[in-house]
Amino acid sequence: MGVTESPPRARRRGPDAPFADQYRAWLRGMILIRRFEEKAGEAYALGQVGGFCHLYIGQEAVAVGTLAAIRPDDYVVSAYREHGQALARGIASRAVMAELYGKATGCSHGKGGSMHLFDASLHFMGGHAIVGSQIPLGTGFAFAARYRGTDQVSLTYMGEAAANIGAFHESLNIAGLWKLPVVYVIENNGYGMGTAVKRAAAITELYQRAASYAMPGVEVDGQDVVAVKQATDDAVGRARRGEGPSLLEIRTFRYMGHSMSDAASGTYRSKEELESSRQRDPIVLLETRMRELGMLDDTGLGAIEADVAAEVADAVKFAEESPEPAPDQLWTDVYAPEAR
Amino acid sequence: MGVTESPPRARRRGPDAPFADQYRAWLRGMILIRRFEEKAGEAYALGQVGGFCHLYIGQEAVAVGTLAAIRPDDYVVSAYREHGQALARGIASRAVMAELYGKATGCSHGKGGSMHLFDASLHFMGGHAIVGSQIPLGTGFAFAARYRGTDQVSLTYMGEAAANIGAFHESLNIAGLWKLPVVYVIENNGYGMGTAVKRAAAITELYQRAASYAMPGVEVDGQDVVAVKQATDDAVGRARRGEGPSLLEIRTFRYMGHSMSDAASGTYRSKEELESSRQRDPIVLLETRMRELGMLDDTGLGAIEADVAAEVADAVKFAEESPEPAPDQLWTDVYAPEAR
Amino acid sequence: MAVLTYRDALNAALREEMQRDDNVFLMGEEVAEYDGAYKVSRGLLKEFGARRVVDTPIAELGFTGIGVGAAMVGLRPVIEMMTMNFALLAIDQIVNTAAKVRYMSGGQIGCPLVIRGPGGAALQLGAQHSQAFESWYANIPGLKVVMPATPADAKGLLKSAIRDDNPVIFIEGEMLYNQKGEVPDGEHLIPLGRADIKRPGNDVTIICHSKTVAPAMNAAKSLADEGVDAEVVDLRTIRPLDQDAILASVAKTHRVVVAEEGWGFAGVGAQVVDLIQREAFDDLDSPVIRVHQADVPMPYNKHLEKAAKADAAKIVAAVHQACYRG
Amino acid sequence: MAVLTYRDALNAALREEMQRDDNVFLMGEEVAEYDGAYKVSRGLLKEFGARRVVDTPIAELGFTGIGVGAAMVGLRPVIEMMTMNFALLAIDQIVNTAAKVRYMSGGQIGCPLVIRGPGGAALQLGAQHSQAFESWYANIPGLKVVMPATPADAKGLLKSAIRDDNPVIFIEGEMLYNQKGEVPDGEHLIPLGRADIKRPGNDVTIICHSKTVAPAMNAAKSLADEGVDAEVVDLRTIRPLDQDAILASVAKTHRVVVAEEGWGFAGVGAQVVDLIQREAFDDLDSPVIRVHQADVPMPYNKHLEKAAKADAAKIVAAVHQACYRG
Ligand SMILES: Cc1ncc(C[n+]2csc(CCOP(=O)(O)OP(=O)(O)O)c2C)c(N)n1
Ligand SMILES: Cc1ncc(C[n+]2csc(CCOP(=O)(O)OP(=O)(O)O)c2C)c(N)n1
Ligand SMILES: [Mg+2]
Ligand SMILES: [Mg+2]
Repeated sequence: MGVTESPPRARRRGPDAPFADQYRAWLRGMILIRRFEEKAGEAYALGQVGGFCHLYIGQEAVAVGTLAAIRPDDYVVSAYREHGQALARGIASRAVMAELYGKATGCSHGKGGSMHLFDASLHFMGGHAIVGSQIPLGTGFAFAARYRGTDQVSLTYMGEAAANIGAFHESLNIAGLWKLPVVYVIENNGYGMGTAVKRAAAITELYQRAASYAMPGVEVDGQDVVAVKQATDDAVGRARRGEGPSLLEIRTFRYMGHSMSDAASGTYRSKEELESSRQRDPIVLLETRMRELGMLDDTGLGAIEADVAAEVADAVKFAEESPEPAPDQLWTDVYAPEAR
Repeated sequence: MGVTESPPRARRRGPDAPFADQYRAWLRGMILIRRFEEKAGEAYALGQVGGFCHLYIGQEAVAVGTLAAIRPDDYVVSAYREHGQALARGIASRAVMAELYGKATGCSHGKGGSMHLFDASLHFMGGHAIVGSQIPLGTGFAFAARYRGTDQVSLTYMGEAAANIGAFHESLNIAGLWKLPVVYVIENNGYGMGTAVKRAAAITELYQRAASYAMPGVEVDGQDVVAVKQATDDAVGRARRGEGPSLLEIRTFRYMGHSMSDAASGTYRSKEELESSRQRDPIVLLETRMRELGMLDDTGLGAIEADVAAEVADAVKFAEESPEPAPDQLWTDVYAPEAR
Repeated sequence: MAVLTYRDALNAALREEMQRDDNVFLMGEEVAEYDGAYKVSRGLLKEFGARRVVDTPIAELGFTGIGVGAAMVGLRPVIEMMTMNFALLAIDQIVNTAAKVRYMSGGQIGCPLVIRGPGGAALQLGAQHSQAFESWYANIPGLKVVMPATPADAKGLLKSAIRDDNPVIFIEGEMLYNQKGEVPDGEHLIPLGRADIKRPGNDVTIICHSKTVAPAMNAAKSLADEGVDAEVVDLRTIRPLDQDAILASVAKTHRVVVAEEGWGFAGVGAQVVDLIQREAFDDLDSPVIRVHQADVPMPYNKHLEKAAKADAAKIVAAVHQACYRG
Repeated sequence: MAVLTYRDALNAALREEMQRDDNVFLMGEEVAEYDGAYKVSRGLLKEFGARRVVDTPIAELGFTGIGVGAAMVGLRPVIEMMTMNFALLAIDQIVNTAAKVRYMSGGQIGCPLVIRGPGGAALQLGAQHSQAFESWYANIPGLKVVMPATPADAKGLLKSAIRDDNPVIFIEGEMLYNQKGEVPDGEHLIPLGRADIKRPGNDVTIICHSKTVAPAMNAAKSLADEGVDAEVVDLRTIRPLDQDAILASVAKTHRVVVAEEGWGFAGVGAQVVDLIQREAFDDLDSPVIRVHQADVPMPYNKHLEKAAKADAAKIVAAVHQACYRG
């Protein structure tokens, strides 16, 4: 792994209060995603959520660690498996759950759904459902930042299977050529639907592709939120200082099936493989580290779990009770309002 | 350069007859392209040839050297700057010139034109005018060869600017993954229209991109036909033995403008640059080598030039005198004939 | 006659054609080890092996172009698009090579290729996954466009499409895969380019295809209760369009509704209208009325989505309008 | 009024809008140092610098997506396609992001973008370089489609397109760039969505756009010699379509010909026919006749190419047919 698992700064300075706060926030963030997704899965099974629904369980450290490294005015864009990033970016769990329910109070007003979460105020520029389509978009946000002379950065997520599509190549070449402030994050969870990396990519060390685009490529342990945060810090720093883009390949695991209609194991991966992937659970890893550092005990964890449970229950209640979009909403938002 | 300029086998064995024949054939092949293209340019200026016309002058060693390395049953596909490959593959100069004239006797029966030369019998699978579009096609010919269990190879040409488009990435990744028998030839003539390589590609050593696709990447001196032949031999051998694809970056020069409507120098490259690029002319280089090896004298060269001049004059005459396609040809070849 | 699902009818067509001709192979994302995203290729990997049932990376432009290339040298690829929405990424290869290579080469090189997969909307898949592009493909000379509505048609048309020497865009429906219907036993081929009268009638013609056939049949049923005898014409093939069948029906009924799943502007229905008003101007007693998706991207919310879609009620209303009953 | 070429009118529009608004920038292949493949951007690099006139690699999907992204965060990109044929490679970004992001985001995020470049055929460029796709774009809710035929329209419409808050597909013509015409001095804006009567007349309406406007005018001239007074309606904007202007003309003339450059099947003309027969059924004295490209890929040979194209003679013949003179 390109980045060590231990948190060097924490070690150096000891388990002091600032880190405790940070770690606690990350722990809570990861637990929120986990519990939210479990509920989303239940709601889907009950028919409250429709369409395609891709859960983020197992990958929590990626969203939490990367998004901890950017500023509110930076841009974020992702694919269809974006509940985790939406929550970690700070979209209210109410608004995300309501969107899954298709309600007017959802973060896309019920028009987007699970695959199309947006929040312009948080610069959360969407979930996008055509594999790879968000890669040029994220590059475009970076282009706009540079055009305007701001030091904003664009954080652009993709699955590892998306790295085989043309949009990846075109975008990374242009970003490398123009030295755009974009951080490309490959969330390598080992599979694109039922296809293992090695059946889809001629080389499986995807971070090495960065060499074709004159940018650094870094392999990151995606189960270790601290490692993720550090690697992203480095890449964001480079981008912000005008030194150009980076490619992070963050290795993680998808505990669930590709979508709700896909079994977690069976056809294309064995129960054993799935079980072994759960051995390095991102939440357990951080929890253990915090306990070792004396930052967390059972009471503390219980409090977080209770707090999260309440938040998720509230989100579900909110989603259930929210109104459907008014029928005339079918016709709005196709074009900009006439007068401006 | 990845391959030396001197012909090791020739040096080793001395200037014996077999090499003399080969070299003479290559010299004639290059001179034929040069003189053919000069005439094509004249015919264009006279309005006999229409549309876009991209001349191959300066790059002759690439077509001749690469095509000398494959068998008649191998497949060849190129872009719109394909007169050179068409002639070197053995399409009659009459049929190529007649196609430029849009005549019924042209190799595409007047329906294709300069950018769309085809000869199915020679497995010359076309000039294609959407940048990069031939790259998946060439990969597909290799797929078909493997599917059928033959040892045919696909030679797939592209300009260096085409290496920045998505089709390049998708094709090379799949070819590397499946170990298809394809040789990708980047003809790096320094410019895509008015854009120098370094303004279009994040890394300018394009052969290095091969590393992303688990295939060898080789830089080749494209003005030295012997070097081109040798490098292609190696890559073709690999492909034929089932060892997978290769990427050759063959460095060459385009003496003329991008197309007939573009000046050879002025806007985006200086007269000096153009002049200096002409210093290592592929025809002169081989001619010199042959003279040094005692394979060629003024008489021999004169004979080749006269022979080529006669062939080109005949091709022009043939094109001029050939009939236009019958008006009903507008409607044929849209779909396959009904009965089969 | 066996009762099969539309999915299994397609599966049978693929299996039979692959058994018949070694040049036929299936390629696409998840078609092999996963048995297809929608299980249309179930069991084919097991029967035919990885040489003929080929999983690809996510690279629509690349693997479609590889299929086009393979077809240019004589193989007969069947390319599965996981959904036709993704074919937009490959559309350059479809339009610029597959559809044109025979013409550009002066007839030397053909492209016997089938590109198949579900088109149009399923349920709540949102704007990017709910699009019907048949009118685009039908705009392109060199392509054929086939859209079966029933299991029998699915099997008979897919077999014909695979045997056709031209590039065929074969659009299925995710919502149709589980539909059951009788499928003739033995070799069952339906020629491309022939519409099918799914219900004969005398008062009004409802022209439809693919997912609008079932709502058209339902509409016809409820119209029958009102005493309106509707003829339901299933186009089955969009290009070439069965002009004779359309005009024959119009000559009989004099009133027409055209229903389709996609958007209205320059949709398939517009072409049908153009044909009818031009060739049967004097036959028409009233304007041809069209039913199609609301002219908006597909919303996620289920009520809005329902309101956006063409359905039986909208077809009935259109018939009322065509019959001046509105 | 100054006399400008169509090219220079576009150039002036770009220059004025770039002067007016720093958010406007031009991006595409060869737009900067080369001054544009067709010199539409001549001098802009010199005036505005490389920040605002941006040369790209050959990567239509990539740079279009970058433009869409930039528009989503408030810039106003003008993306030049060297020709609209190449936009097929970018069509996923156009259809799936640019056209839908406002809807999918519930109105939060817009996409004020212009994609412009020459469409349709020039001379002997062959099948892959001679295609008119306006009907495809017009099929898509969320997009606007604009196609000026004259220098004045080119300038006034491009300025409006750049100021529009929606993604606008702005299709020019390589064969039009050298056409000269009077262009109003000063700020000249033409609203999108308004057709223009290029020639008033009483006997027949010829509906056309872009490259079919000039042949329609020529046809009208020769028809006048026969005593047929044709009204020439230039759509100028394909989407939104100016239905009122079309119907008003039909109400006057009762006979209609629709000419377009592209293929017929589900073309723009089909939609115009649909509108007219539906909304003006009783106004029509005869079927609407269409003129369009022969239903084949464009051949290279110049005689075949000429035979394939819509031209004045074909428009005259269509008018004869519409007037039952054939
Ligand atoms: C262009 C395109 N092709 C195919 C699909 C169908 N599809 C959706 S997700 C997916 C797998 C993507 O895998 P990966 O990029 O690794 O992301 P993950 O799902 O693992 O997060 C596929 C094939 C699509 N949405 N878009
Ligand atoms: C997809 C696409 N974009 C743009 C063009 C216009 N175009 C034709 S050739 C060319 C330059 C290609 O350069 P390169 O690949 O280096 O080949 P060369 O012309 O030097 O042989 C461009 C931009 C095109 N034909 N296709
Ligand atoms: Mg994955
Ligand atoms: Mg070049």
